[in-house]
Amino acid sequence: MIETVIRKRIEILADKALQKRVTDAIDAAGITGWTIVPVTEGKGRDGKWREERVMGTDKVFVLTIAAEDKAQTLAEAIAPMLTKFGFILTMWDVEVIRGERF
Amino acid sequence: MIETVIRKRIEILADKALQKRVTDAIDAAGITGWTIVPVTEGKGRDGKWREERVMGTDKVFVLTIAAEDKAQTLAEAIAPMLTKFGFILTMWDVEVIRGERF
Amino acid sequence: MIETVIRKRIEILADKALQKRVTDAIDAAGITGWTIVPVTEGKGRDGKWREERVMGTDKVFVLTIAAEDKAQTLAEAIAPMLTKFGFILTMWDVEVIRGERF
Amino acid sequence: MFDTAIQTFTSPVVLFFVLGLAAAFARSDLAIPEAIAKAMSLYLMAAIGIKGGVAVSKSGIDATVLSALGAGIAAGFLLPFFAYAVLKTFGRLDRINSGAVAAHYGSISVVTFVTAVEILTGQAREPGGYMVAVMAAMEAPAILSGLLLARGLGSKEGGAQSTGEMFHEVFTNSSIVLLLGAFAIGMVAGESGFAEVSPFFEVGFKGVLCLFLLDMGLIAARRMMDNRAVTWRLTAIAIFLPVVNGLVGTALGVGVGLDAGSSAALGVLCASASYIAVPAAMRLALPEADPGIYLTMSLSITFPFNVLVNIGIISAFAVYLTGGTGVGP
Amino acid sequence: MFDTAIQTFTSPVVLFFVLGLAAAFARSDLAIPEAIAKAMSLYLMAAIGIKGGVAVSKSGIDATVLSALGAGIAAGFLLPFFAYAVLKTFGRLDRINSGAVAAHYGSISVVTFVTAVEILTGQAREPGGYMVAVMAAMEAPAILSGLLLARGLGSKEGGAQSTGEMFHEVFTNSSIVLLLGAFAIGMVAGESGFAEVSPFFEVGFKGVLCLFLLDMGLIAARRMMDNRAVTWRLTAIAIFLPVVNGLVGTALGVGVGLDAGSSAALGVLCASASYIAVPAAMRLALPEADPGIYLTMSLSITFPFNVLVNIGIISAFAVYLTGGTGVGP
Amino acid sequence: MFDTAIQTFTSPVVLFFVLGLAAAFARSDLAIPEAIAKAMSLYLMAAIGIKGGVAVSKSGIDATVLSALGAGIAAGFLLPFFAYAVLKTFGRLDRINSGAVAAHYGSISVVTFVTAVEILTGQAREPGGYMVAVMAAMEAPAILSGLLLARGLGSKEGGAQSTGEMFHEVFTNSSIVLLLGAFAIGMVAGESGFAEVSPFFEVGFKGVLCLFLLDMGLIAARRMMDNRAVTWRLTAIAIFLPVVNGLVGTALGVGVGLDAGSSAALGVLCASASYIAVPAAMRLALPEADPGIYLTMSLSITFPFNVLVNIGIISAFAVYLTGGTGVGP
Ligand SMILES: Nc1ncnc2c1ncn2[C@@H]1O[C@H](COP(=O)(O)O)[C@@H](O)[C@H]1O
Ligand SMILES: Nc1ncnc2c1ncn2[C@@H]1O[C@H](COP(=O)(O)O)[C@@H](O)[C@H]1O
Ligand SMILES: Nc1ncnc2c1ncn2[C@@H]1O[C@H](COP(=O)(O)O)[C@@H](O)[C@H]1O
Ligand code: NA
Ligand code: NA
Ligand code: NA
Repeated sequence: MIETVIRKRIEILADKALQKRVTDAIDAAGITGWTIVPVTEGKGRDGKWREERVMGTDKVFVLTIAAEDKAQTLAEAIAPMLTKFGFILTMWDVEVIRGERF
Repeated sequence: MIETVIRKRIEILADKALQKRVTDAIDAAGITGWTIVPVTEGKGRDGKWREERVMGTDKVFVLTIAAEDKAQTLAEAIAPMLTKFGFILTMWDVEVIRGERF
Repeated sequence: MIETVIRKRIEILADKALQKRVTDAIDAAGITGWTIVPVTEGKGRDGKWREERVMGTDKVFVLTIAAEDKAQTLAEAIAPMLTKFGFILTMWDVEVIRGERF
Repeated sequence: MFDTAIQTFTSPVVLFFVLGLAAAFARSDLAIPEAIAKAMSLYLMAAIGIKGGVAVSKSGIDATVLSALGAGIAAGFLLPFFAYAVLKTFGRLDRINSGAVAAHYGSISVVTFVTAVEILTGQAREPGGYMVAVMAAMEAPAILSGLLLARGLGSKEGGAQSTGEMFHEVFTNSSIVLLLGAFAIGMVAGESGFAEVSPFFEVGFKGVLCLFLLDMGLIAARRMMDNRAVTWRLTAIAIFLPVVNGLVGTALGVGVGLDAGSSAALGVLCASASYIAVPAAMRLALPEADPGIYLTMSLSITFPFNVLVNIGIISAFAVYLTGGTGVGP
Repeated sequence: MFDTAIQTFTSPVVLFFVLGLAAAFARSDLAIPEAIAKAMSLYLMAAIGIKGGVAVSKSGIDATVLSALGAGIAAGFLLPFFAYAVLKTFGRLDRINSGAVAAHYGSISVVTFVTAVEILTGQAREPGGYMVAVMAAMEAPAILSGLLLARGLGSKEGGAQSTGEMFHEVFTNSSIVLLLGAFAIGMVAGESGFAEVSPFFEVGFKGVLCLFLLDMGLIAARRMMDNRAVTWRLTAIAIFLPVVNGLVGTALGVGVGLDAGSSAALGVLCASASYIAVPAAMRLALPEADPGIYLTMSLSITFPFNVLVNIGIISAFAVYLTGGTGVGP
Repeated sequence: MFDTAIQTFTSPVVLFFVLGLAAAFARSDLAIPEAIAKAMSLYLMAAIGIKGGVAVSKSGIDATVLSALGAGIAAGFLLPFFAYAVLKTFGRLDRINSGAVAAHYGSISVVTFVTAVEILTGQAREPGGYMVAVMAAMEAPAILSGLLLARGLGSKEGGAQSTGEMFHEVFTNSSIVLLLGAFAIGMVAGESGFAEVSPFFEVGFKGVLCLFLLDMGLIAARRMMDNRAVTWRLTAIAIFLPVVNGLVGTALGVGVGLDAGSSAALGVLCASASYIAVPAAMRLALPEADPGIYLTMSLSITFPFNVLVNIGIISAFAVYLTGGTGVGP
């Protein structure tokens, strides 16, 4: 049977314009990488948004996989942005193959 | 250390044409928001589909984060659609920061 | 209350050009289906990539939901590709409604 | 009739469609990005709408226009009943799927119509500009008939959409809105207003149509290869119905006094099967019907058959009925 | 003035905008794919930049050009102060939101400008090519004034972006880069170099503008329907400011010696409110300000008002001031 | 030669490429949406294919055409052997990477070719339409040679694709299919059939090429900034190879009797390095090779060098060899 290890998977929903701040924080936390998934529409307490492309209201999901401790570092680094810019952060445990990479 | 709370993350794979029914059900369940992630291709028991854009066979992922009880309400509201339209619903526990929002 | 069962949710980040190998492996493992989610950008040990559309560096997420045993079969089938092509595989437990499908 | 067929097959528009079919059958990865395909269809709708509107702003709305509209709407309502009978008996489909498929064959395909207009214009038999309005008017009636046949109007089942909701969906459908909106703009702006924007809507038209048909060829062939739901009986019907409906429609056009080009255009509208508006409506109104059946029939069999063969037949028949002289000057 | 209004409403460009508004209000699902909208805006920027550059390469940079530039930059800096005062007192907004909204009204909207150029050209009052450079120069100054008003320059708060970072953002913003880059290309390539590519940039221009305004109409109306943050007071301001700024800008243009068309163009630049560059800058520099307010005001109220009504007013006023004769030949 | 260089740098096509490079180096967020870039490349392929086909339908297939094809295919097979030697010794790459890079330099870049055709046409030295067929024929042979060099044909390793699978991939690659398909359509439709769609494929061509090169400039510069894998030795090779291959190819063209323009075009094909078809094939066939090396060399060094400098050199050399008189009328 293939060996797996447990890592944290973190997903941050952020404004496209501010994506770089999130990925900079990931780099700063010493995590090996990240991946961007597009999102097209959403609704929250501030009402609906849609990819409106002309006005900087677009959002993206930033995904990253990291060991528990680095995930914590990242979460703390990002917490102020969550409140300030209305980002959303969720994380959970996942099994990964080739865990030594993360 | 940053405080996190446990919430349910629910993902529903639905026809684009029926997205509004799913988001209406989310609103009706009293959940604060949702986010749409595009998908481009898939295969199931009905065979393959591809974003064919001209014929209403496109699908989307509707994501929502909610407290356990509201997640249950939503799951029950949506169950009939799952069978009728062939939607897929998965959910799991995630840690969120700023959990009071959800 | 609605009945749910536990299944594995597997996500594989693969090169778009090699997507068919992954989905063939999923079919071979006897899993009922899969869904493709686009990704647009990322960073790993090999540096950054961006959807560059002209040069075959694009990637996709292949998602599939399967019972534990089939998930293991798939993970073992895919492990060599992970190393060879630099794919990433994560998996975790999810609750699904209409679990008899998977 | 033979000349017409040759002409069809040297038209770049048709050749690009054939290229699309061939590329997909050779399992090439050629694909038009979704956003581009959508944009091309919006462009085609806007162009055809505005040109139709400008044409009607010149000709005015007269008895010919009104009888063409009447004939089109009537055909839209009635053709599904015949289709339903054939599908239920010879096709061996159940009630629901027969109704759903019948709705597709009563409604129209914009791209088939546009291709036919190009081919007819190439034969110096350009249909009247008002045929665009006829086309728009024929989009919806068949949906009504199809639903009536499939489930009886009003008997809303749990989860299915209310009829009102569905009609809102059909009438605010992006193609209808853009087609009719651009038609209205063409009527308001008239020839002088149109002059400003005509380079854009005229220069690109045929070329965009080429690339759009390339994409349709790819999609039609891929769906054909993926599909397993369509029997030989349904395949036969998907060729039989457009032939019969095309002849009926053409005769109807000549009967109400249209010229050869416009009669052929009405024939093509009757012969064509919807693969945009109606599938979307059926997904909402009859979710139990199988898209594998109605999409494959309309898109992968009838659409290619119409573009490659049937437009030629219909055009020749229209010439025959109006006592014309074969291919025009 | 009345003739001008009529002309405005039979222009296909404006009619497509109205169609977009109508379709969204009717809750149609009509939508232009994001990539296409982006491409159309890149195309419009490139076309307008290159045409402006070619025009300046012919006319050269003279005193008129320099005074137009000076007037535009000065207006960009100063108009936000007036807007801020109105927003704070009559509009009852707080300091931060007042500053953010003021920045929008001091800056410019490229699409409003382009639409105005089309309409003015239709009246035989084409603005000078150098007005494109004036437009580019007016994009940024108001952002500075708005920030000064909102938080005092330099007082960087945690999480907000440094002023340097923000200016890099503004000046490397894709529209500015493309506009100025294409302007430079137009100046280098000159008329002969431009001849090669002019079919592409001229044939499509008005048609693309039509479809782009269709999309803007859809977005403006949808945002209007979703919105709840904008009070009647803010709605009034979103109409009052473009009128006042438009008249001030036109007078300024006439004052520094521009012809009627260019003065009107300067008026339109002053009247228009940014909804691309400034919102993006504010999201970074003043994240506490509410996009629901500034986007809805600039995009859903001021933009339609300018396109449908105010360009006509400004054009008539420019004619009046320069002693012109109403609608040109 | 100097005049040619000046002409190159006032061509809007090249200026837009420079703008792309500059914008990316200034870290602007300017970007062409992916779907649009893809659509532009499909459009360029279709246009170039159809125009080539129409040209050959006029000229017919004669000895010149056949010797040009033969020369091109031979060059495609043989050039990688020279490149491999240089990469392995001077470049210090291992066997696998040397083979992979060599395949790129033996194959061709469509966009470089199209840019060269534009520049040559501007010098009144339009290459023959059949050069499009030569280009298509040169896409694949180098892949074979490169693989032979890298791993010996047939020795399929676990996980790597079988050679058969890989050739299916290469020949059904979307650019090849569209190029050859449109070429065939052009031959079938001929000049009269092409007339219908020529507005679309001709009016837009240069303008689309401008925007496409803008995008290529952005991508090339961004990749250059991200990259660390390419040493100064490889950088030197990425400039040395196109110069040598370009001169060899031009001489070969003159040798088999082509005119100056067509010889220069053959030179450009030899000089150009693939960054679409071959990288895709290598990802499948030689996954151990490093894309950071072959993409950066071909796309970020050789491509700009060819567009900005080498096309001029090759054109001047072709003129010199054929005893021409510098820049044409
Ligand atoms: N820790 C990570 N979290 C999420 N995605 C990652 C991570 N590491 C790598 N990736 C993704 O996997 C791709 C290939 O990674 P690599 O092989 O390390 O270059 C990257 O470009 C990212 O898109
Ligand atoms: N409960 C939720 N589940 C999923 N996404 C959410 C949820 N709440 C908010 N969002 C997303 O986060 C964005 C901003 O939320 P808000 O700041 O509440 O307006 C929304 O537009 C949604 O895309
Ligand atoms: N096991 C699975 N894992 C992930 N996605 C699936 C799975 N089965 C089905 N799907 C998705 O759900 C869609 C509809 O499935 P079906 O109703 O089985 O045809 C498919 O086209 C896939 O996109
Ligand atoms: Na029909
Ligand atoms: Na302004
Ligand atoms: Na080469």
